[in-house]
Amino acid sequence: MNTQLRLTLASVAGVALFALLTLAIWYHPTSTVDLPQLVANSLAETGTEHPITAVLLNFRSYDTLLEVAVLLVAVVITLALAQQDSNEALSSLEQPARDSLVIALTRRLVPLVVLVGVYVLWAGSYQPGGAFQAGALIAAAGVLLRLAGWPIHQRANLLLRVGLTLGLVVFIMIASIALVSGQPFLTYPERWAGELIFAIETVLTLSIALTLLSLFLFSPEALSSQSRKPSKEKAQ
Amino acid sequence: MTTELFTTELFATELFTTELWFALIGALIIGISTIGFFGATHILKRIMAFNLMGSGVFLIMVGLAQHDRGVDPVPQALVLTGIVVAVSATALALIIFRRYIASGGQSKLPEHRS
Amino acid sequence: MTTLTLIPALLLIPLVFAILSLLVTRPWRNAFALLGIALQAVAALSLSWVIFTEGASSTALGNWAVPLGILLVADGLTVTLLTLTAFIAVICALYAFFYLRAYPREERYFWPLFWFLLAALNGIWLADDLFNLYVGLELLGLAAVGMVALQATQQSLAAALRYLLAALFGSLMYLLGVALLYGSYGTLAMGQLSDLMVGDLTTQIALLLMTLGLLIKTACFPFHYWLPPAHGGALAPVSALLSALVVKSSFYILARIWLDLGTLAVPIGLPEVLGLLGTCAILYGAWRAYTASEIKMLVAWSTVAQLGYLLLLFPLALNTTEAAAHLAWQGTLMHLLAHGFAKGAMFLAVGTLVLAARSTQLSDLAGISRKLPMALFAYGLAAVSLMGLPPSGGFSAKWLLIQSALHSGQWVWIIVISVGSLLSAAYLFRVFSVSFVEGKQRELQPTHPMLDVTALTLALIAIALGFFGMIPLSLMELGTPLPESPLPTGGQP
Amino acid sequence: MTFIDLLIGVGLVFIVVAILVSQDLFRAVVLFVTFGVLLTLAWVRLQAPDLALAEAAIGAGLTGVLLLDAIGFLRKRKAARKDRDNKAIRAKPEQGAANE
Repeated sequence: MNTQLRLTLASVAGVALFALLTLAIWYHPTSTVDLPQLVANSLAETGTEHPITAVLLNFRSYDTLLEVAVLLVAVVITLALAQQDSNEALSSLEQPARDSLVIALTRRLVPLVVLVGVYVLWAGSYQPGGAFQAGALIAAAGVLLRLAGWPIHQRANLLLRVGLTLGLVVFIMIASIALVSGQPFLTYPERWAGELIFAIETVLTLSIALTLLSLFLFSPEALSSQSRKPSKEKAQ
Repeated sequence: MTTELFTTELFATELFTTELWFALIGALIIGISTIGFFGATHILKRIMAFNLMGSGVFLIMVGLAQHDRGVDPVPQALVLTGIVVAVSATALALIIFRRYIASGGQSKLPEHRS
Repeated sequence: MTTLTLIPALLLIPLVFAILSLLVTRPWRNAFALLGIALQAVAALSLSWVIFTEGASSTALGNWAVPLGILLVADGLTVTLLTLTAFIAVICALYAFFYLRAYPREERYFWPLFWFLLAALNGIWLADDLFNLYVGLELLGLAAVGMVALQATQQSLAAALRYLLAALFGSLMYLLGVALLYGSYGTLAMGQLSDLMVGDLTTQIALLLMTLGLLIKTACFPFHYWLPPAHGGALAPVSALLSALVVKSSFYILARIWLDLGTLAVPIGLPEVLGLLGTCAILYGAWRAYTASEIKMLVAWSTVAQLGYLLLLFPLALNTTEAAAHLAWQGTLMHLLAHGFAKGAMFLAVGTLVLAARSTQLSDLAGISRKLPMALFAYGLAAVSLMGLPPSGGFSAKWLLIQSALHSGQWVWIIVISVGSLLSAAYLFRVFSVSFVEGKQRELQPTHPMLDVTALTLALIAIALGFFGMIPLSLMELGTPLPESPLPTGGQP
Repeated sequence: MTFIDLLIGVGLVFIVVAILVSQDLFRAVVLFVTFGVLLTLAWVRLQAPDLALAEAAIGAGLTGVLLLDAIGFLRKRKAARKDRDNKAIRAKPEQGAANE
């Protein structure tokens, strides 16, 4: 397909999509089901005061379970594609020179970011925040360390794998408690809902942070012998 | 005075809400990034276009639902899931892309090389 | 065991074994895989039996009623597809045990992805919630892309990237439709939506966008471009899983969207357009299969052609008589099953041939019939079903579709189906015409006999469907063909 | 709808266009991160603080870092290739031709 034709088709598709969407949004009917009201009515039984956490980890926890699996699939493929020449990759990971300013900066910044992450996790049970945001923040701390040249790259050893899967493992175990007592899958035992949700969120935070960090750390490196300039443009 | 300029409603009618406005912006973002997704050939560009398109979808999801019913935690939770899924997909695409380059491929797919 | 545990078990088993296969070392990995597929097959068969004897069932996850929580529904159709998945998964896993010995590097990460793929498939068959289907589709898509990329050759990585970009765009279009529907109806539960849905503009646009996305994911003409390199370039068990199951799952959602939810919102001409796309797929796919020079590409293009038959469901079942719609639905399900088994068998058999000949070129298979008669026999049986020769599942499927076309007086689809069968015979026979030629013989690598046994088993099932096809068809009738009541029901339908 | 919504909305669309027409990848990624920051504001205006937090941390932050890293990878790769070509001037141009 030549460039001209492709651009024309792409433009037609884009304009048509915009027109259709505008029509659909403008003329959309008003719904009869009031889901926000239903959420508010049942919020007291969920074990959490924050409605979004209630939706993510109680009403629609099955979606979240599959979402954690999606993250794990991404990291499995990353390991599969990174590991195949891990020796080369590791040998090419010569550390860029670290200057004292960067060291000092990351020493102060990273614990702060991690602390904020832990706060965001804890806050998630009654105000905005939760496992995914907290995990991302802690992963960001790891990314900062790596960009500053700290040698935190490692092999995909068993400990890392345990960490990556721990979130899903604990989630599945807690979700299956109900099956033993004849309740539907993913039902939390009464009175313990809040504690169990918090437990799930805590391990999820750890696993998500490790997962997101792994997606960054195990990206295939620019291999072969080459001039390795310290990647300063990346640090901004 | 300046704050008033920012916070006063632009339209007298209550039909044109912030929510509806952002849903329409979402539609426009989707349209433009579709052109980018199919028009561009560089894989990184296409990955970015996918992410922008995703943001447009999320704006419609929250905007349209909250237009009638006020703050709705359900679409917000769905979008949160969507953001995490999108970042997984983006990371995966980038990793396959990098490995493809490392194996001797170029930054465009073979059919887009002229 | 009740459905309360059996339904989640079908999700839990693949997920648990995915984690186990990531954590354990090599000798254990195979043992666990064997245990896992056995458990998974037992669970699928038990659930089928329970549904068969007690009727459709469902479980409200987290014990939350429908618009708030997520419902999993197991009716006749669902368990038929779950059983299909379990059968093909067992055979592909057994094949993979021996096949992957030649690929020790890929073997390690094949198993976790295999299990995630299975979890996603089971999740999609059981789902009754539009957003849940989106997450399931993404899980399925990413796992499938990973399996395509496993070999990490330049070609397979390009195929994986192309597949990933197409799949991601498809999911976004689907999600866009979901966003519009949620904005209009305020619920995501399909059971509830099928009661509420009307035929207004927004609903039609939403359903059209979802259709576009799902057509891309099903690789329907003209969005098939990503499929042949992905399916034709992957490892044999991966190709079999992708062609037999993965593309069917997005079609299943497409069928449910129109036949279950959007019956009132069908735009004028849409069924005919979909039928036309199916026809183009049948003709173009057959042509490309006929001109392919690599044997795996031949089989992959044949998948493009065979997927075209599925789209004939829409002109045959929408806006026609009830009897015609019923026959069309039966024929489509039969085609889905028969093609799943036959194409799985064909990819496995061809994988054995390629493994033995160390070449994917069709011309390099000259005289291979003497050395590998069993693999070629499996290919032949699968071909019988794909061509639609009696007795086979493929024949029953086409017979039902033709009956349906007769009922609604749509002669043109009868011609399409018949021409499609002739064309598939033309390209499938190319393998025989090469393999029986006594030419210069290539050095063949020895292959494990289990590779032939597994391929042959799947091919025999495809043929046997011609005799026992009434079992899945009657099972499908249980409950309603598609769930209507949004409330959890336990007893007789 | 208020004036600030107007500004955010127009800004979002403007950045999307700028990203897609930009010839320089690095510039496009910087704009992409800017888009994420502006989208964070949009989520605040839509009364979705959770999404604002997630967008800032994941959408703009993490995706931006991953994209930047990928560009760094491409640059290194290009430099290495040029290096190799210079070393072997008379060797045939090795481009890793993709056959499809």
